Order: sequence, then C-alpha cells, then structure tokens
Amino acid sequence: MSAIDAPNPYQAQSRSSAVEAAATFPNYLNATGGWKSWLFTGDHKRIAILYIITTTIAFLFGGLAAALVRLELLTPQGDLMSGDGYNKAFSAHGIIMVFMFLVPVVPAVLGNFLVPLMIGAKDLAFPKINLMSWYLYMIGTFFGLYAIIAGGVDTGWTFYTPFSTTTNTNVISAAVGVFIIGFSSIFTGFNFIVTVHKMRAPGLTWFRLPLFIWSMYATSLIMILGTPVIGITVLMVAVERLLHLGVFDPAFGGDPLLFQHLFWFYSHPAVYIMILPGFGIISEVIPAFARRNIFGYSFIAMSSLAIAMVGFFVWGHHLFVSGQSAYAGMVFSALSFVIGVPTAIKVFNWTATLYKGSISFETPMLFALFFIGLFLIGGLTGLFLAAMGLDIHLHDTYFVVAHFHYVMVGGMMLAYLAGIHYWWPKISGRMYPEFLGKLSALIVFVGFHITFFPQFVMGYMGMPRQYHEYVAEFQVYHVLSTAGASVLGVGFLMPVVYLTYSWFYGPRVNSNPFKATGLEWQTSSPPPTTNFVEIPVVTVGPYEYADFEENELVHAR
Amino acid sequence: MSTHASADVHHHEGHDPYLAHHFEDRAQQDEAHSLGLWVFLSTEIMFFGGLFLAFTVYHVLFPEAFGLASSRLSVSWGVINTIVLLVSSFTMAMGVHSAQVGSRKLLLTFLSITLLCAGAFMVIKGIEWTEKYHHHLIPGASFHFDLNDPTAPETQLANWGERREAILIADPHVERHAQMFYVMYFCLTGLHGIHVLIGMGLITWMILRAKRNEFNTRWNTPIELTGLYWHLVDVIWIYLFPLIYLIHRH
Amino acid sequence: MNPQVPSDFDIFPVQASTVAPSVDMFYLFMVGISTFFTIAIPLAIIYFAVKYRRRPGNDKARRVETSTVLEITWTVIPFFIVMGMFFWGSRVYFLHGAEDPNALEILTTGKKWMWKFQHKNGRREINDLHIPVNTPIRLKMASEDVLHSMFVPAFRQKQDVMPGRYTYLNFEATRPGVYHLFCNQYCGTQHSNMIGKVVVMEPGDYQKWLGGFTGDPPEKVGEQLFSSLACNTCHAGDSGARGPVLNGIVGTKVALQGGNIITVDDNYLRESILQPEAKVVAGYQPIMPSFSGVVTQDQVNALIAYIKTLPAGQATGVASAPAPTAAGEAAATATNAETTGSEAVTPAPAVRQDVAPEPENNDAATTAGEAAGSETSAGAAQTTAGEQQGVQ
Amino acid sequence: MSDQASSMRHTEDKIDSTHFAHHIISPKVYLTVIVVLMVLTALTVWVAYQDYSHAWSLANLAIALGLATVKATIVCLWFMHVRYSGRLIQIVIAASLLFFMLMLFGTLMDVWTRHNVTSADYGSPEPTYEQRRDVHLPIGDDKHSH
Ligand code: HEA
Ligand code: HEA
Ligand code: HEC
Ligand code: CUA
Ligand SMILES: [Cu+2]
Repeated sequence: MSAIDAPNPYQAQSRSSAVEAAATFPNYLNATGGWKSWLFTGDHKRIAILYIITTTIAFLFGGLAAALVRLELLTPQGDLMSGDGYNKAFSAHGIIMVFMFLVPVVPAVLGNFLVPLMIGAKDLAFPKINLMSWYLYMIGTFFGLYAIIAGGVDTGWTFYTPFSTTTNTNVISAAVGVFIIGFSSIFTGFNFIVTVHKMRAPGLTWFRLPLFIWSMYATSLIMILGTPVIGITVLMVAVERLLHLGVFDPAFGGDPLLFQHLFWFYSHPAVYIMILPGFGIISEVIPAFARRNIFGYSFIAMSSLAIAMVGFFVWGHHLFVSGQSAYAGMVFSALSFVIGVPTAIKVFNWTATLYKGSISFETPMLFALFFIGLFLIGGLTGLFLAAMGLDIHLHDTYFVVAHFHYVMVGGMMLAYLAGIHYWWPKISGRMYPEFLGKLSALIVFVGFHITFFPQFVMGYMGMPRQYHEYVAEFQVYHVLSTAGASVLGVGFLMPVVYLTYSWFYGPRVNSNPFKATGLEWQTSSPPPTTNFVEIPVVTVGPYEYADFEENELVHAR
Repeated sequence: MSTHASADVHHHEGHDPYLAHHFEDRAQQDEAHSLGLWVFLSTEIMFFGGLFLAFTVYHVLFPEAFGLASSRLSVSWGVINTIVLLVSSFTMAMGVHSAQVGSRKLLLTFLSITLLCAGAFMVIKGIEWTEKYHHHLIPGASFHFDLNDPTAPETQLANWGERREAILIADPHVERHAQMFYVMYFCLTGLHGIHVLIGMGLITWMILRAKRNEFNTRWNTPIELTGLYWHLVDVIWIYLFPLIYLIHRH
Repeated sequence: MNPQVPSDFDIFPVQASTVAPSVDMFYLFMVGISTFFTIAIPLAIIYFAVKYRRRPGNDKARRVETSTVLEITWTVIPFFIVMGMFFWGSRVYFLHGAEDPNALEILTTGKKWMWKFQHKNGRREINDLHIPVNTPIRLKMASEDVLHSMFVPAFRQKQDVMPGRYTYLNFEATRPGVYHLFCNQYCGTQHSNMIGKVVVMEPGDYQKWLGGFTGDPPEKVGEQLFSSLACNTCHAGDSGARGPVLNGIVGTKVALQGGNIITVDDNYLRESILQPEAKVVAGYQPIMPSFSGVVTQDQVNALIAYIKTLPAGQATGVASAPAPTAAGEAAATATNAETTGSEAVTPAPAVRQDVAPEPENNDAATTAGEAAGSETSAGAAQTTAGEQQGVQ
Repeated sequence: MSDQASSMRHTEDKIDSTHFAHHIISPKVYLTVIVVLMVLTALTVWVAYQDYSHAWSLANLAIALGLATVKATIVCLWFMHVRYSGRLIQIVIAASLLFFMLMLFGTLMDVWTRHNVTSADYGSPEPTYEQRRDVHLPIGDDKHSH
C-alpha cells in the first residue's frame, strides 16, 4: 500500500468542484429548523452538537464540585463543609467528571461529528441508535444528577462495597444513572465499529484511515467489551442495596474484592476510553501544523489497538493493597508496565513528526504540545504506581490523585481542547479568536502545574486522598493546589465563553482554514447534511501534506 | 488525498424501498445490520459474563455450599426447560428459513411455536421459583437452609451423617453460604428470564409484522436479527443448565 | 510529642522502618528515569519547534519516511526499562511482605471510625499503637464494617482491612518516635478523622508501657487517659464534636433517647463508658464505642475523677487534636496499673464470641510478653541510635 | 489500486467480510442439528450423575462445560449461520469469548492464590484453603440485621 500515488489531473479537478458545489448547498445547521429538527434528528453532526452542549454543562457542574473540594482543602480543618458534605462533593466531582463528561466527551462529540466525515460516509450506520444513545445519556445523567442534588452520594466514583451497599445516600439512583449512561456508551461504540468496518469510502483501506479513526475504533472496542461489565456490576450493587441478598456482603460470604475486580475490569479499560480518543486528536493536529506526514503511521495505529487489548488485563493494579494475592499482583504489575511501551511509541512518534516540519503554533497545536508535556508526567507517574513496592506506599494518596489528573485533565482535557479548536471551523463554520485561544492554553498549562504538581509531593509525604480534614503539615501544598485550581478554572472557562461567542459572531471560514488533508476538510464548513455532495474516492494515505501542497488547487476558499 | 466518484455513482439505479438513505446498497446495509447485531451480542456475552464470573468465584470459594444448594434444584424441570428452549431455537431457525424462502404461512406457524415455547419456559421457571419460595430458599430474611432437613435430597444419602461432618469441617458456615448460591441462581435465571421476555416481545412484534405481510424473500433482515438474538438466549441457557443444576449430582 | 514529621517543605517523609530506605531508593530511581524523559522529550520538542518553525525558507510541507530501525529502538529500549522497573519494584514489594515467624503480633480492628489494637498481653488501645523499636511486628487486621486501610507513611506501609477476612501488615520500626497513622481507604463521614499515631519505643519502655503503673493522682491519670483513649476526639466540647460536652455534667439532669431523664452520677458515668449504648443521650448517635475491656476498673475511676474536675461552661481539651501532648504521651506509657489478660479479653461489641481475636490466657500472655521482651532487648542491644541507618 | 477503488461503492478489506446473509440452509440440516442437541443434552445429564474418583472431582464440571460448549458451538454454526459467515463475525465471537475468559482467569488468578498474601499464621503451617475461609470471620450473623 504505497502511500504516494501520483496526483492525477482528474483528482484535482473533481476535488475543487466538489467543494464549490458543497458551499452552495444548505449546511447541516440551517437545513431544517425548529427544536424538533434537533431533538429528533438522525444527523450525526447535530447529535454531536447536542452532546457538546450537554457535556459542557456536565463539565461545569463537575468543575463546580472541584472548586468546592479545593476551597475546603485550603485549611486543615473542615470549615466549609461537614464531613459528609465534603464526601458528597468529591463523589459528585468524580462521578460527573468520569461518567458524564470524560468518558463520553470525545467519542460522542468529536467522534460523532468526525467519524462519518473522515471515512467519507453519509452518516453513522445506525442514526436512530445514535440519537437513542444521546437520550440514554440524558436519562442517565438525569438519574445521576438527581442522586447528587437530592441528598447526594458519598461513595466516591468507585462505589466500593460494602460501603456503597450500606451507606444511606442515593447510591441506587446513581448506580442506575451509571448503568444507563453505560448503555449510551455501548451504543456509541457499536455504531462506530460497524461504521468503520462497513461504510468507508471507496479506496479508503484500513491503512489509509486517519489515526483518529483508529483510536476511535480501539476506544469502541473497549466500550463494547468493558461497559457491559460495569453495567452488571452496578446493577448488582443496586440489587444488594434493595434486597440485601449479600452479593458482596461478607456476612454471607460475599467477597468485597470480587466487586473490585468487576469494577476495575471496566474502569481500568475505561481510563483508556478517556485517553485513546485524545491520542487520536493529537495524531491529527500535529501533522496538520507541522505540515508533515506523521512519523510511524502504522506503529501509532497498532499501538492504539495494543493499548485497548492489553488495557483489559491490568485492572488488578488498583488492588495491590486490597488483599489481592501477590501472584495476581505480579502479573497485573508486569502487564501495567508493558502498556507503557505502546504509549511511549506514540509519544516518540509525535515528537519525531516535528522533525523537518514547517511548524506553526496556532491554538490547537499549542494545546497538543502542552498535552505531550502533561501527559508525559501523568503516564510516567503511572509507572510509579504500577510498581508493587511503591504502590504500597502511594496507593490512595494524593500521588494517585495527581497521576490521574495529569492524564485525564492534562491529557484528555487538553487533547479535547486541541480538537475542539482544530475542528471548530468545521463544526461551526466560524473561527475562534486566536489570541484568546493561545492565552487560555497558556493559562491552563501553568495553572495545571500549580494545581497538581504539589499533589505528587504531598502524596509521597503520605497525604491520603478523600480526606476532608488533614494534618497541618500538608497545608502548604494544599494552598498551592487551590491557588492553581483558580487559575486553571479561568483557563477552562475562557474557551467556554469565547467559543460560545464565536458560534454566533465569529468570522466565517472557508472549507479548509488549516489546509489539512483529512476528508472532513474536503467538504464545506459547516458540512451539508449528507456530508459530501459526491462521495470521495480515496487514493492516498491520510497525511500526505507534501503531496497536498504541491497541488495548487487544493487551497479551498 | 482523495478524489470524488462521478455523480452517477450516488444517484444509482431506481430507489430500493428497503434501503436507508445513508447506505450505498443493500449488501452494505445487510452486512452492517448483521455485524451490528453480532457486536451487540458480544456485549451481551460480557454482560452475562459479569454474573458468570461472580458465580464462578463463589463456586470456587464455597464448593460444598454450592454443591448442596444446587442439588436441591429440580433436575427434571431443568431438563424440560432445556428441551423447550432447544426446540424453540429450532423452530426459530425454521422460521428464518421460511422467511428466506418466502413462505408467510410457515413463518407465522414457526414464530408462533417459538413464542409458545418461550412462554412455556417462563411458566416453568415460574413454577420453579414458587417452589423455591415454599422451601424458604429465596435469599433474604426468610431464607432457611438446613442440613438436617429430612426432606432434602442429600439427607437421604446412606452415609449422610459422615458426609455432613466432613462438610461442616470444610465449611462451618455452609448453611449461610448456601444462600450465595441462591442469590446467584436468581440473578442468573432472572437476568436470563428478562432476556426471554424481551425475546418474546420481539417475536410477537415479528408475528405482527409478518401478518402485515412486511417480509418477503428480499426483505427479512428483522426476522434474521430476532433469530440471532433468540439463539443467543438459548446458548446462554445451554451453559446455565449444567452450571446451576448439575454441579453436584454424582 | 507531636508526630514526627519533616518541616514544611521537605519532600520525603521520615524513614522509620526497615523497608523505608529501599522504597525511597526505588522511588529516587523512578524519579530519575522520569525526570530524564520529562526533560529530554520536551527539550526535543522545543528544539524542533524552534529549528523547524514556519518561516520564509521553511514553509513547504515535507515528507519524511518512517524509520523502522528507530521504531524498533524506541520500542525495545523502553521495554527493557520498564521490565527493570518491574523487577526492582516487585523486589521491594516482597521486602514489604517478608514476615518473621517470631514477629510480635498485634490484633487490629478497624471500624467506623477508629482503630482498635490489642497487644499480646491483652492490653488494648484505640487509635494509638505502641510498638517496640527494632522488633518485627505483625498486625493481624480485620474490619467490623466497611473497608479501611492501615497506612503509616513513615514505614511506607499500607494494607487494606476488610470485614470477614484477616489481612496482615508486617514491618519493623527502626527509629523511636511518634508517627502518623492514617485510614487510607475511604470509609465515610469521619474517614479523615480515623487517624492516630504509632509510638515507637525502646523495647524496655514498651514492656513498661505494657505492664507499668504510675503513682499519679487519679484526676491526673484520668486526664491523660482522656486524651490517650481519644475521648477528647468526641468530647472536645467544640460545636462540631460528636459527643456531648462533659463539662460540669455531674449532678445535672440529662435527657435520654426515649424520653427518660436521668441525673448524672458515678454509676451513670461508669455505665456510659463501659456500655454507652445502654443509655444514649437524646440528640446523639449511639456511636460511642464501648470501653469495656479496654479500660480497667481503676482507669474508669480515674476517668470519672477527671470528668468531675472539668469546670462547667468551658470546652475540654484541644479541638480535634489526635496528637496528645508530650506529657500525655509519657503518662499514657505509664498508666495502666493492672492491665491483665483476663480483664482485657471481653470481646469488643459486635465481635462474635467464638471468633473474637483470640485472647491469650494469663500464662500465655506473660510468656509471650517475655519472649517478645527478651527478643527485642537483644535486638536493641545491637542497635545504638547512631547505627540505625545501618540496620535494615 | 485507485482503479480498483473507484470501481467500488465502499471499501471492503478482507477483514471486513461478514457475508452471512442469504445462504439458505436446508431444513434437513436443522433437523439433524436439533436431534444432535437433544442427544447431547441427555448425555450431559447422564454424565453428571456418574461418579468419578475423588481425584477427579472437577471432572463432572469439566465434562458438563465441555458438552455445553459443543452444544453452543453447534447452535452458533448452524442455527446462527456462523458457518456461512465471513471472518469478521467469527472474530467478533472469538473476541468476546476471549475477553470473557480473560476476565474470568484474571480474577481466579487472585482467588486461587490469595492465601499467599494473608500468608502463614506464625508457628503453624500455611493455612489451607478451608482453614483460611471464614472460620476466622470476626463478624457475626447477628451483626447484619437488614
Ligand atoms: C486517562 C486516564 C488514565 C490513563 C491514561 C492512565 C494511565 C496509566 N495508569 Fe492510571 N489511573 C487513572 C487514570 C489513568 N491512568 C485513574 C483515574 C486512576 C485512579 C482511580 C481511582 O482510584 O480513583 C489511576 C490509577 C492508577 C493506578 C492505581 C494506583 C492506586 O490506586 O494505587 C495505577 C497502578 O498501576 C496506574 C497505572 C497507570 C499506568 C501504568 C498507565 C499507563 O498507561 C501510562 C503509560 C504512559 C507512559 C509510560 C508515558 C509515555 C511514555 C514515555 C514518555 C516514554 C518513556 C517511557 C518508558 C521508559 C516506558 N494508574
Ligand atoms: C475528567 C475528569 C476530571 C477532571 C476534569 C477533574 C478536574 C479537577 N479536579 Fe478532579 N477528580 C477526578 C476527575 C477529574 N477531576 C476524579 C475521578 C476524582 C476522584 C474522585 C473520588 O475520589 O471518587 C477526582 C478527585 C479530585 C480531588 C481529590 C479529592 C479527594 O480525594 O479528597 C481533587 C482535589 O484537589 C480534585 C481537583 C480537581 C481540580 C482542581 C480540577 C480542575 O481541573 C477543575 C477546573 C475547572 C473548574 C474550576 C471549573 C470552572 C467552573 C466553575 C467554577 C463553575 C461554574 C459553574 C456553573 C456555571 C454551573 N479532583
Ligand atoms: C466515637 C466517639 C466517642 C468517643 C471516642 C467517646 N465518646 Fe463518650 N459519647 C459519645 C457520644 C456520641 C455520646 C452520646 C450518646 C451516648 O450517650 O451514647 C457519648 C456519651 C458519653 C457520656 C455520657 C454524657 C452525658 O452527657 O450524659 C460520658 C460520661 C462519656 N461519653 C464519656 C466518655 C469517655 C470517658 C470516653 C473515653 C474513654 C469517651 N466518652 C469516648 C461519643 C464518644
Ligand atoms: Cu476508615 Cu477510612
Ligand atoms: Cu488502572
């Protein structure tokens, strides 16, 4: 499958005429009107917009809870909230951020929008199921938020038994929420898998797929194979609470560790649901702004699959001190280390893609580079935790909290911001304000380090997580962290504000403002409802920038 | 990176009423549907998988309790239900076949038999569950599992006294752990039962659609998909049956 | 004496167990490797970013072939690095797990939200753990309700505690002092207050603490007990306290749950300490643990004497101060006139009689105590303060 | 490549083949299948009642599960037409089974070897499986009063 095919005159001609034609077509935003045309839409792009709105709201709620948590931790005493109040705050934060925000956000927003566009299809294979999955998300979120608002949940996002089966908070409705959101995620993944297998444009062979598609595919595998397990697990917790049958209750021989196995069998792969799509975004953004073919295409593609596969067999690294057998621990530890290798491959390839590039630093690129810097630290500290001897000391301390914020916020959140800026012109047909974009990237980067770096230190010093009050000697770090969080909050709120502004008032853009190669850029911005006026025929690999520029005609207006 | 196919590729021959707008042709659509269903079935496997895992772990932890508790289930009902479900699978397969060859009458007949079998399965499950209720084997406050119960099958054994001692040494809390078996039993058969009910709903829907003459040799995907789902329900029972009824019969 | 912790900006907790240095060593190794990559990769990025920034003369897209040799290099090298980490990390783990058949076993129970310990000779304590230095210790732990986790940062040690099953924590302290002890597994409302301290003592002191007595007046002893038994965590007198204020209650009338009113006298106080669930003060949860079996009759008397001295209308103790004063500590070491096995064996509430952490009878306790004593003094003889680093 | 590509409406690599659809299987095959399934069911029940020597206490379970697997495979291959389906569908099935098995063994890996963590009661030999089990339970029946 040689990547370069000689450009033929027909190709160029047809491409530009297609773009012209698309521009005069009604686009997906104005094709039909009225709220019904949105709430009953089958159009993957409109569903993506629905998801942008709802996940952003979820993020703001989760952020609000984070703000409460950080404020409370400013002083060693519990002066802002009661113990229960604090527990409910961080549980709300974790549950909202994980289940309602970070797991769905990239697949449901960017994935929904881009998968059909990138593979030259008119829609996902099952548009109605796609819409249904948004409704499931909404219903599940409703249950979750109901649980959180009407009295709260105090189990943390991990729902460990027997605490979760005996506490007297709204665990059942939170569990039902998680169960339903899980199905939303299953349906998204299942739609993507079928679409990628069955609906690729002519000529779009597997190794010509954009890396974003590879990573969405890998993510979808995790979604369909892992999510059912969390479904049945939270169901068992709910049943146990309702009927007190003793499934996880040691009084009847129930094994709390079984719960942990079941939970992490999903939730560790789920952390890769929370990062693989980000990897995909970075693999698109870096070549576009370095104007280079990506280094090691097939290695990056395969490493996504490898991460998805191996990611299923490392769950026991969350159980090193829980009473799991040492032998099992050894196996899980070794595999956890192994999974660092495919991730390392990606990082090295992204870096090498900059080599001999022609690099510019628009907002998406800045976010992408900051992503590497932050994810690197997050990933490397994951290796600390994967070492059994060290995890004994670090487990459930702030070191873990710092680790996962570095990968989830520093990693996926930044990748999402890179992606949303990069495809914003395509989604909205308008440009975001460049200066504000760069500024927010910088603020986020700085604020992030101030917030979470001190947590590594205090974690090693022994500060346990989920602590409402703490011993005074940790205060210095907590004050730093809270200060950083306020900076970080500003950094995150900025894009919410200026992107909303840009949606209505931003300057209009042509179909390909960043002069990128993907199929999604070969149609107008915003795209027409059926995505392409003519179905594209693909003849080369995805990142042939050199080829693309030689061809003068590609610069769409 | 790409070119565009000439326009006529898109506006192709006539319009197939069974073809959704976003698919290119029937082959693509059918394959997408069947792949979709299979992917869905694999999530079902993982869904049940969680429960099977719980069952296995507790079986490993409490072999004696599971053996004893299992031997209080009625093998004959289990066998009958297995046969009923296998037959229903067969009639379902025949139903799909009838749809493929375009015989509406046979299709309706086979679907109806399938539905009947499914109903029978649920009725028998109902009988079994009621039996459990009368024997105080429903987990919860009223649960009562007694090694000295003279009506229980194991207490009829010749060397029961000896065995009983051995069991109690191996697992002093065997009576308490027996409850775990029933918890798993009700979870597994309950979840399976829910799937049977969903299947019955689907089959009924298919019968109604077949009555409306919606299917023909060119269009029978819904029947096929319902069939696949139904067979999966059967496959799960094929595993459930030996696991819960037969683990300790020797 | 406050728990030994480094000053504000230290980045290492004190090393006070045999495994701590090896954990720290491994940690430093990991920090080293990570620092290398966290500097090298961004440096490379910055270098490329500057060198290949878009500018006149470098504004054309290029094609660079993927180098398989490079790919293999950066697959294989990290693989060996992580395998190295794996082996070292596991080695350190098995140091943690290493257990000594002669270890001094201390029964440990976690419950919402306190730690209960029972020593070989039957002596019990709550939230504080007194252990001899340079002696292999083994905590045999179980929970009475939900999951908890025993965490002593200075020892780099941690183990979850669960209901229905024993788990163990093996360690050997190398430095006398007082160290934090945290509950590290989220367990609800007071998770962050389920903390205490580990008091590492010279073996001789430990023996004295186990069996020693003091000539202090009862109020004084009571005051010290009040903090060493952590009464003050609930009866501190500030508004957030979980138990009622005890100041000046003797002779007053107290409304009980269920509507009864009772006048506070010695018997009521005694009952409140030994069977708190019997008469619960209106407006409070029955969360107070029973101290029956934890305190001796003399200690009850001492506590009552102390409660009587509390001035009316003033808060007791220091609000939420789990770390007692130096004086309190020293005295706690020396109270317990007659802690004997037989008195201490009453099982704690909710622990079933037949499976209660096995109590030793008097003789066994003494023997065990002596054995431990001679063991540890031998260990101590080898170790002078200056040499502690060398003993691992 | 490009000629070939543009002649297709969408792309299908080898891996994508599902081609199940319209292979029509004769009712005779179905009949044979159901008969075989019945026989296997009878066999399953029969072997369950056989007593193998104690050393083989797992044998009953293994045989029962083996037979169940044979039955399930038969249902898949013929009733569900997997025999006539493309590679992709077979991969989907194999993958879900593989992941289920790995979930199972990953967890059992812990359950089977757990006593190595809790380790020896000093002085006495390693506790056996049975000893370790909740003979030691420090909680009582009376405690959980739901
Ligand atoms: C996006 C989410 C995400 C991601 C991607 C990761 C990635 C990793 N995580 Fe993390 N993790 C979480 C989210 C995530 N984690 C969360 C939420 C928790 C806490 C859950 C809770 O308890 O609430 C957690 C907890 C957690 C634990 C349990 C800690 C404990 O509770 O005791 C462990 C232990 O092994 C671990 C390990 C790892 C490893 C090895 C990786 C690896 O995948 C990292 C791989 C990356 C790299 C290695 C960096 C890139 C490589 C290079 C730059 C090259 C140089 C590399 C080498 C020399 C190898 N994580
Ligand atoms: C996607 C995942 C995600 C994200 C984005 C974040 C974001 C942040 N998190 Fe979160 N965090 C988790 C996932 C995440 N976290 C998880 C899974 C846990 C574990 C929970 C558990 O233990 O169960 C956790 C726990 C956790 C803790 C530990 C609590 C404890 O253990 O006691 C802390 C403490 O500092 C923290 C802080 C922060 C901060 C400062 C941010 C910042 O990045 C947030 C910055 C954003 C804002 C500040 C938003 C600005 C908005 C507003 C101020 C409100 C406006 C609101 C409206 C208009 C409605 N988080
Ligand atoms: C876990 C928290 C807790 C601890 C520790 C605790 N108590 Fe209490 N105590 C309570 C609560 C709550 C009540 C009120 C409910 C009741 O009467 O049981 C109470 C009631 C009392 C009363 C009766 C007070 C009255 O107003 O009638 C006395 C006396 C008392 N405690 C003494 C002590 C002593 C002495 C100790 C230490 C040896 C102690 N408590 C430790 C929580 C605690
Ligand atoms: Cu006990 Cu946290
Ligand atoms: Cu993990």
